[in-house]
Amino acid sequence: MNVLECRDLHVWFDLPDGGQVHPVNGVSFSLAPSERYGLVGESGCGKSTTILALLGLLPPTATVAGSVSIAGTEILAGGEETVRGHRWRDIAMVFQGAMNALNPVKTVGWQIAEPMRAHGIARRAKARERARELLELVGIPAAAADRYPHEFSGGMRQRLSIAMALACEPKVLLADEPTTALDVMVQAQILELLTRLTDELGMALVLVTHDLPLVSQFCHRAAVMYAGKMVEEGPADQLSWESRHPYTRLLFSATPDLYGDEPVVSIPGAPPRLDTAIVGCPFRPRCDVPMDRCAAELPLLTTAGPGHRAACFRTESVVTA
Amino acid sequence: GQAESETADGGVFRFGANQPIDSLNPFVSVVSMAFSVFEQIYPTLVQLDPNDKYAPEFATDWSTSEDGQTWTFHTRPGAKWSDGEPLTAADVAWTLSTIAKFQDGPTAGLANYVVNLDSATAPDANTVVLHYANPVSNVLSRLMSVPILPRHIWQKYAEGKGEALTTFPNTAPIVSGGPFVLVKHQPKQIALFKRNPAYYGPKPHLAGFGIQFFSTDDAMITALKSHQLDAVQSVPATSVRNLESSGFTVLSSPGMRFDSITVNANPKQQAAHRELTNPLLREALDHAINRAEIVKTSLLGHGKPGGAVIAPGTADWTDSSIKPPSFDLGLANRLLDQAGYRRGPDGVRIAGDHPMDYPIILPEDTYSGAGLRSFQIVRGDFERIGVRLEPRLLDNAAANEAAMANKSQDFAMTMWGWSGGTSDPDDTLNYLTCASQGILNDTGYCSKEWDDLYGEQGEAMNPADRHDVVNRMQQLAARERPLLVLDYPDAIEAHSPSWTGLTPVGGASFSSESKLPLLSVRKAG
Amino acid sequence: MTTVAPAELRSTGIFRKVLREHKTAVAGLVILGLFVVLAVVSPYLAPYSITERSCAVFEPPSAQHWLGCDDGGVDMLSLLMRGGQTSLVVGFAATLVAMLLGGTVGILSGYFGGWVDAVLMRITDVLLVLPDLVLAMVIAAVWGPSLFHVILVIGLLEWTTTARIVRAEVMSLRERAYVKRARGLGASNTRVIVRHILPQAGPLLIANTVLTVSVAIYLETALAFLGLEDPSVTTWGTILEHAFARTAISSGAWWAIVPDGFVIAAVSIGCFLLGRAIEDALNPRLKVSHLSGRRWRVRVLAGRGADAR
Amino acid sequence: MTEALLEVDDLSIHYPIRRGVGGALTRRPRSVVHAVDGISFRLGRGEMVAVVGESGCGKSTTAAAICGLIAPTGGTVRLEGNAITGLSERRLRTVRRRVQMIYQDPYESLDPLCRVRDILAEPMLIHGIGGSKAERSALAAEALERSGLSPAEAFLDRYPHELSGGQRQRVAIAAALVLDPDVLLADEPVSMLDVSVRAGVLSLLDTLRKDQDTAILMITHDLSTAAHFADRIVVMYLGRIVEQGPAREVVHHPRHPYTKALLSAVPRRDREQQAKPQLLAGETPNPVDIPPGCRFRSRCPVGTDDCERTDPPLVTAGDHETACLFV
Amino acid sequence: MRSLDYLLRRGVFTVVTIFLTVTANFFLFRVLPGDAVTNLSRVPHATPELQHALMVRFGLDKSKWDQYLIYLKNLLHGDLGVSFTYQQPVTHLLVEDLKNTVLLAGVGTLGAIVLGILSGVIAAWRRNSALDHLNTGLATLVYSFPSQWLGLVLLILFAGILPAGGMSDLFLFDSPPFWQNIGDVASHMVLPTITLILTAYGGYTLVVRSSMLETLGEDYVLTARAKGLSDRRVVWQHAVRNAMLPMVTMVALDLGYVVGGAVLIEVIFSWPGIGMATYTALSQRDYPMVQGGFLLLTVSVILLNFLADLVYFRLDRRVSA
Ligand SMILES: Nc1ncnc2c1ncn2[C@@H]1O[C@H](COP(=O)(O)OP(=O)(O)OP(=O)(O)O)[C@@H](O)[C@H]1O
Ligand SMILES: Nc1ncnc2c1ncn2[C@@H]1O[C@H](COP(=O)(O)OP(=O)(O)OP(=O)(O)O)[C@@H](O)[C@H]1O
Ligand SMILES: [Mg+2]
Ligand SMILES: [Mg+2]
Repeated sequence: MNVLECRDLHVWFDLPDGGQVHPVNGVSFSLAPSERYGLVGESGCGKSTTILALLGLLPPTATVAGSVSIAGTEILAGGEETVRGHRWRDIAMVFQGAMNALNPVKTVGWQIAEPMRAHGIARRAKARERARELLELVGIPAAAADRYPHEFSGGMRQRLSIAMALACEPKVLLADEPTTALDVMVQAQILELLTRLTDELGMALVLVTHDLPLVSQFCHRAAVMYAGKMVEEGPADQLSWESRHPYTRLLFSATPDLYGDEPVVSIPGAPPRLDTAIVGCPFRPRCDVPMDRCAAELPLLTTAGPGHRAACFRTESVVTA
Repeated sequence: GQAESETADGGVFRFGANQPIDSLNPFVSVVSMAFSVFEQIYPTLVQLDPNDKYAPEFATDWSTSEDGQTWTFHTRPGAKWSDGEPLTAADVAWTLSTIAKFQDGPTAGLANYVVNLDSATAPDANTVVLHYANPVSNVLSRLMSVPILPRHIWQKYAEGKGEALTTFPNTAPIVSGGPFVLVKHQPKQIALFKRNPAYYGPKPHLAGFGIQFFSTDDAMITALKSHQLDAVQSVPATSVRNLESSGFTVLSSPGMRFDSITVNANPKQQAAHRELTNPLLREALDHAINRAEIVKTSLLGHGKPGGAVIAPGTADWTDSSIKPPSFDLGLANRLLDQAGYRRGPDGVRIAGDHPMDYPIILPEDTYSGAGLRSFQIVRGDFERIGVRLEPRLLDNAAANEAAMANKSQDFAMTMWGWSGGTSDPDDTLNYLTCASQGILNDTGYCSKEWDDLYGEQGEAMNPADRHDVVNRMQQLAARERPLLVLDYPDAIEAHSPSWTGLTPVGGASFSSESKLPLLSVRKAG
Repeated sequence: MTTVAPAELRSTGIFRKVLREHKTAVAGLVILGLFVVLAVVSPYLAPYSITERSCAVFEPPSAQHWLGCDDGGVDMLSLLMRGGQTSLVVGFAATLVAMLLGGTVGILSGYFGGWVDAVLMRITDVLLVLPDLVLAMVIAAVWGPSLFHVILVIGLLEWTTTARIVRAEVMSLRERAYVKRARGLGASNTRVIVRHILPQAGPLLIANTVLTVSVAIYLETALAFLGLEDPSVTTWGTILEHAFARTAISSGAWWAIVPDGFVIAAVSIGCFLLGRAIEDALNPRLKVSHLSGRRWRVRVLAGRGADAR
Repeated sequence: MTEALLEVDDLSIHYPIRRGVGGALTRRPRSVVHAVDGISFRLGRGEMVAVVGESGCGKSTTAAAICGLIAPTGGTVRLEGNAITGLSERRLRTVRRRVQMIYQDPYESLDPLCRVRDILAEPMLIHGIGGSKAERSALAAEALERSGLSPAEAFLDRYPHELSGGQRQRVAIAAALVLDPDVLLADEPVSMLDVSVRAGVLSLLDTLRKDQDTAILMITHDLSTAAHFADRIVVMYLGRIVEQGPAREVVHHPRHPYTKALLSAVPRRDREQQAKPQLLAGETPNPVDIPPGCRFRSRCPVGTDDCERTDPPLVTAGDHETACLFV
Repeated sequence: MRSLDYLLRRGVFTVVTIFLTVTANFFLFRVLPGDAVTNLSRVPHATPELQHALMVRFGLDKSKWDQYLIYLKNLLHGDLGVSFTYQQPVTHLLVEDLKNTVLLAGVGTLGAIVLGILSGVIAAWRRNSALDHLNTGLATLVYSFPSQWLGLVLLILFAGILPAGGMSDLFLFDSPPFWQNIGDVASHMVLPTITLILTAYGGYTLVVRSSMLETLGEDYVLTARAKGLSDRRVVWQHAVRNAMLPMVTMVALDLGYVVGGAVLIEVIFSWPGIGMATYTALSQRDYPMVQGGFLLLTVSVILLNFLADLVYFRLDRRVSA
């Protein structure tokens, strides 16, 4: 059974001038235990909003629609009140830029132990003990529990964040660009840690990133988002070598590979605005192989192979053909 | 327990005052509030009665020799200090001779009271004999102010050059010879007194009384109105109507103060305003002062327009023939035209080479109260006769210095007030002597005629003769106008109707000149 | 997290944006404008003279005298109007002094850093911890009561906050890449300051100026209340001082006191609303709040995949 | 190898750190951050050299020293053989014109209050190029076109916020180009840009060096980018160069254990090709007190006791230099 | 080591500032117009000899520099000179006053801080709600009235109901029982304290509100929410403590303002504190008293600032790093 089911998720934000943006537009996906799921796309395409919506961590200007269930239990429909009890116990998060995600005036041990106490999982001493175990688990000496976040380097802080996320043994871990600010080497260490944890603890992981090769390498499955929509979803290696959506393909060709000799080319144009309704395929203006129907008709996600879906009319022809 | 039972009998009378006590040492203190305290805790030979006549206090009677140089006082027999020590004529003699002995040093503050005193002796326990070098017309007035100190306490400080006399703090509880004992003194806050059972005179009705000090009038009056106080001395004129309508008893009496504009009369002053010595100019200015308006607006009617330099509150010494100068801008203008001061293009008259535009020193005492209103009135009217005034605001000490430094060579005018004695004109007259220049005389005025008359009145042992001389002096001042007297504010006191028998002396119940008011006050009904 | 669009950092842009998005700023501007206009026309508009009596002492408000009269029988409304004129002049003049000083110190200190910064900031720090009013009290007493002295004292004491704020801003501006780029190009310090630093720091300086005006007026009233202002000058401060000195409270003449506070507060609020609105607009950090009493809403979709719009 | 246009010779930059009151009282010795500690490399005309290394290893500091923003503690930088370090501000002006810097964050490197026109005019005004306004406009337009923003007229009167990230970075490049620089220092020119537009900016730089013989020193975190675009790669670690050589050489045949580890950690599009990342233990030493011997010793997978004693010099093998005892 | 350094730096700054104040205090007063001696010699028949004697007594005959050295030396012995007016040691006269001021300003500031924190936190928490608008509006309004005006208005409203002046019923022969005395002082304190609280609380509210708003925008608040903590817990455990940092700075910087307010309030309510003493002494040209009052007021503010530094240091661990 899937640990996480996200069905037709929508998020709208009210703008101060009365308008609305629609950064998450019908996103659906599901996660199996231990699965590492990548979410990629250009800046502003709604990745972070999707992640935050899963936890209900949205500002008051937000309106959410759709369903999110953890192990079969719907958590989002009741609003903030229902989702709160699930936060961290069932679904936890690792933020980007862990410096700011940690409270500067509390010891790291305290911060790791806090959710256990708040959710009544463990009492003081027990929680403290557990916090120290978690530190060891992520490769930080337990003695560091009494120190403050600023005393740690960037990579260490990201580990602290992870230890904190593990406190209540969640079923799903969300990681929003956990390594973007880090050096390659540190990034590799963190990814290694996450790999180990998902494998050993059976946690599912959603990884948000800009970095396509990273997804190819680290994730089992991945989705590409564009303008608030999922445009392609499938096994990670299929996405990189057998992409069905032109956007995915172009993204890869814009990314240099260490040993690759293919020319690197950028995608012309810019993503559409999300505060006005989009007619037709949102990617059409930048697409290198547009078709006439793209202008008026919105391509829906359709199966493009085993476990592989894409939202492009050309895919349909590939599959049907 | 004990305090309460005492309080039950007679009660505690609660005063509010706006001047603090500076020091409880009579050789140090300069403010009148402190001398009012000494009046309650120390004997004096004589005191004033509510009619401004000299009444017995520690002295039961007194006499003068023919030549007026020897005074003999008989004092109360069997009197005791509050610590049980005998209080005798010897204490009086010691006090007066000690003041005389150190008058150029530690006791200078009281020296004025023993001018010309040669010796003070106590031939027996109840007799004091004073010898003066010259006849002194106002011996009683002077002695009235001298607190008799307990010799057995103070003697040890009068050794050598007597410097210890000024360093002795004399803090509460003080050995008392008066009707009250000072039991508590918190500087700037309160002085609290209890009845002195050892007092030789009539028993006060009060179990005690206290004076609370305030830094602002409004707070003080508010405290009175909210019954945190029973009485307030020096009530501002603005509060009178309101207090009366709230049922308080308001006692108003002619004041001993006058407000004045001083015009620099020193011929050696700066060229920039030497014309100020011109009698015509000063006369013109005098006629340009709207005294009626000043009394009405600044004093709200609680005072009188000014004329003579001796205020109506000083017993009967004012020369009633001197009337306030008329307010007559036409006359003033004519006088100025006559003196040859033409108007300049902006309407300001020209004196020689400069416009008649004078800085006038306003000390804080003046500008922070009703004086500012008076100034506004005067300035407006002076403007109409082509004389412009430019205020120079200074604090009191700075104003003093600015006016008196260089013996009045710099300043042009000042506006402030003088306070004279309750029963005797000597102090006020002294202000205008040449000898006072640079010390008290802020007018730059110096005239042989005045100084001669001053000497004459000081030795005139016959009151009628002295009155005559004093009147001549007042007329001289009115002619030469070193001071333009604006008004005489009334002394106003208010108390709650639950007290009765209050008979202020010199406008004050908590007086430095008499013990009588606090001996007579009692709870009403 | 949304960031401010750089467009909004443009100085003209920021004011337009402030006025558009912060209604409070408009209110503040209107209040201030009203008072300035009133101050300018007050000599023509004031119903009575302020040097001559037009009614009885402490006369209560009436149809002729809307705000009653003071201890000298002078119409309170006229006094307030004329007093406002002087108070505003004091406020603005003192602020000008403070801004010139504070702005200069802040810019020099922030831009040049090093020992210039160290020296200037130590001076600032010292002045910053000293209690304003107490210091002003003593200096004003030393100098003697006069309007000019009060302006100068306030100006000389109130620049420190500005200097600090401007310095911090300039220090961060100095590290901006475009400033580094200009310096790397060999632009002179003057050029960098005038072309790149000042225009950016401008709105902040203006916000601060507006806020300082109210501080200056406030300090003036306090000094006047303590009798350290020329009492022959009518300002909102001296009006209060007179009232208290002449026993308005015990005389029950509340009208000599109460309206005065309201006009001072009005100006102060005007400054505050405007200044704070600019500051808030400049501070992107205030835009986000991760916690709020209100909540995000859940919308039920009619059918699967349907866009509710 | 092309003729060296820019030579960096034994460059060191140390930032003193404040020792504070306590330090002064206890006479603690003044300490310094060894941001850059004796590095040498050359940059030829039309050449692109990429400097890679982890955060804090001294890349930006090096660039700042080359364009005269920081005075080096030691060593020299030569432009066409003439030392440009230690020059007076006046003499530095000509150098400034020839060495231009491009910054990481295009949102930050353009003054938000200036129009593109003014941004491009400023360098000319400072250096007295272009007599009249019209002339300057023409030059500006030309630079924009060269940076791939055409028609230039459409951009001249815009404010930076009216441009996309890629366009902004192009404006920044154009602002450098108006001075016709010989050397461009690009400090992470694309790391703030979206993946989809990075390639465009990088290709622009590539074109510049090819068409105009501009030498480019590109600082980057991204080894793939370096491998793809640079002629040569300089790998820095803790203020030192540990390895430098032709890009292909360095990427395909890394010699230094640090370079090897770095390369192994780069994620690959192709999962099959990905080697097992060779994770380095521990943390980079503090640049304030650097241990003696090889700087990489504390994290080196192959080091021996020798490394603690000897600070390995850069050893040249052909065009490829490595600072390791085991090469 | 760095922490020690921070404390040392602040300590040295404090000492230097005190020294500068002391020096300024001396020289400022030597340029006052109106010689002390004129004041003193306003006794009838004062001779030049007497004037000279007084000069000698107050050390006014020596050179300015010698006077300064003597002044410093005396100061080190806690000797602030002898009051011209009261002819008693200033230290002795001011010690009581200082206690009274500390009582008033202490209770007032504490009250203002508590009130400011509560209302500021609530306003930020309920940002843009009616409660926020009411709260912030009130704080702004109160903040805008001059302290002296607030005091006067309270006097108008409550004189007669509550004691209007002084700090206790002074007309008692024996000091009353302890509790009665406390009650007496407390009732006298009500009006001045409320004035002081009103003077200061508005500013604190606004600072707390805006620093709370900044804090609520920080990532660690989002983290705290993500942990599933209740809002109350997020606010009090995570946001408030961090928002307190600006508050501490503000309180420290505001001390000068509070002390200024206290001077005004003491004058209005005849509170026998050091502010009133200074004010009275100022008009009496009692140099030593003014100097003493100014010095005590200023030095207390400086020392309290140092105290605030220490608190800041305790609160924010980053300062020490
Ligand atoms: N609180 C908000 N109010 C209004 N619009 C918002 C809000 N938060 C995000 N947005 C908008 O929603 C869109 C999606 O933002 P989101 O942060 O999810 O993108 P992202 O894919 O995570 O981008 P990035 O890669 O830059 O992190 C953007 O256009 C953004 O401007
Ligand atoms: N102004 C400065 N004062 C003191 N130390 C500094 C200063 N600037 C940089 N450093 C230090 O010098 C070292 C090198 O810094 P530099 O900015 O050159 O690194 P970098 O390689 O560019 O890092 P990044 O990849 O993060 O940009 C770092 O340890 C840094 O902390
Ligand atoms: Mg994001
Ligand atoms: Mg860098």
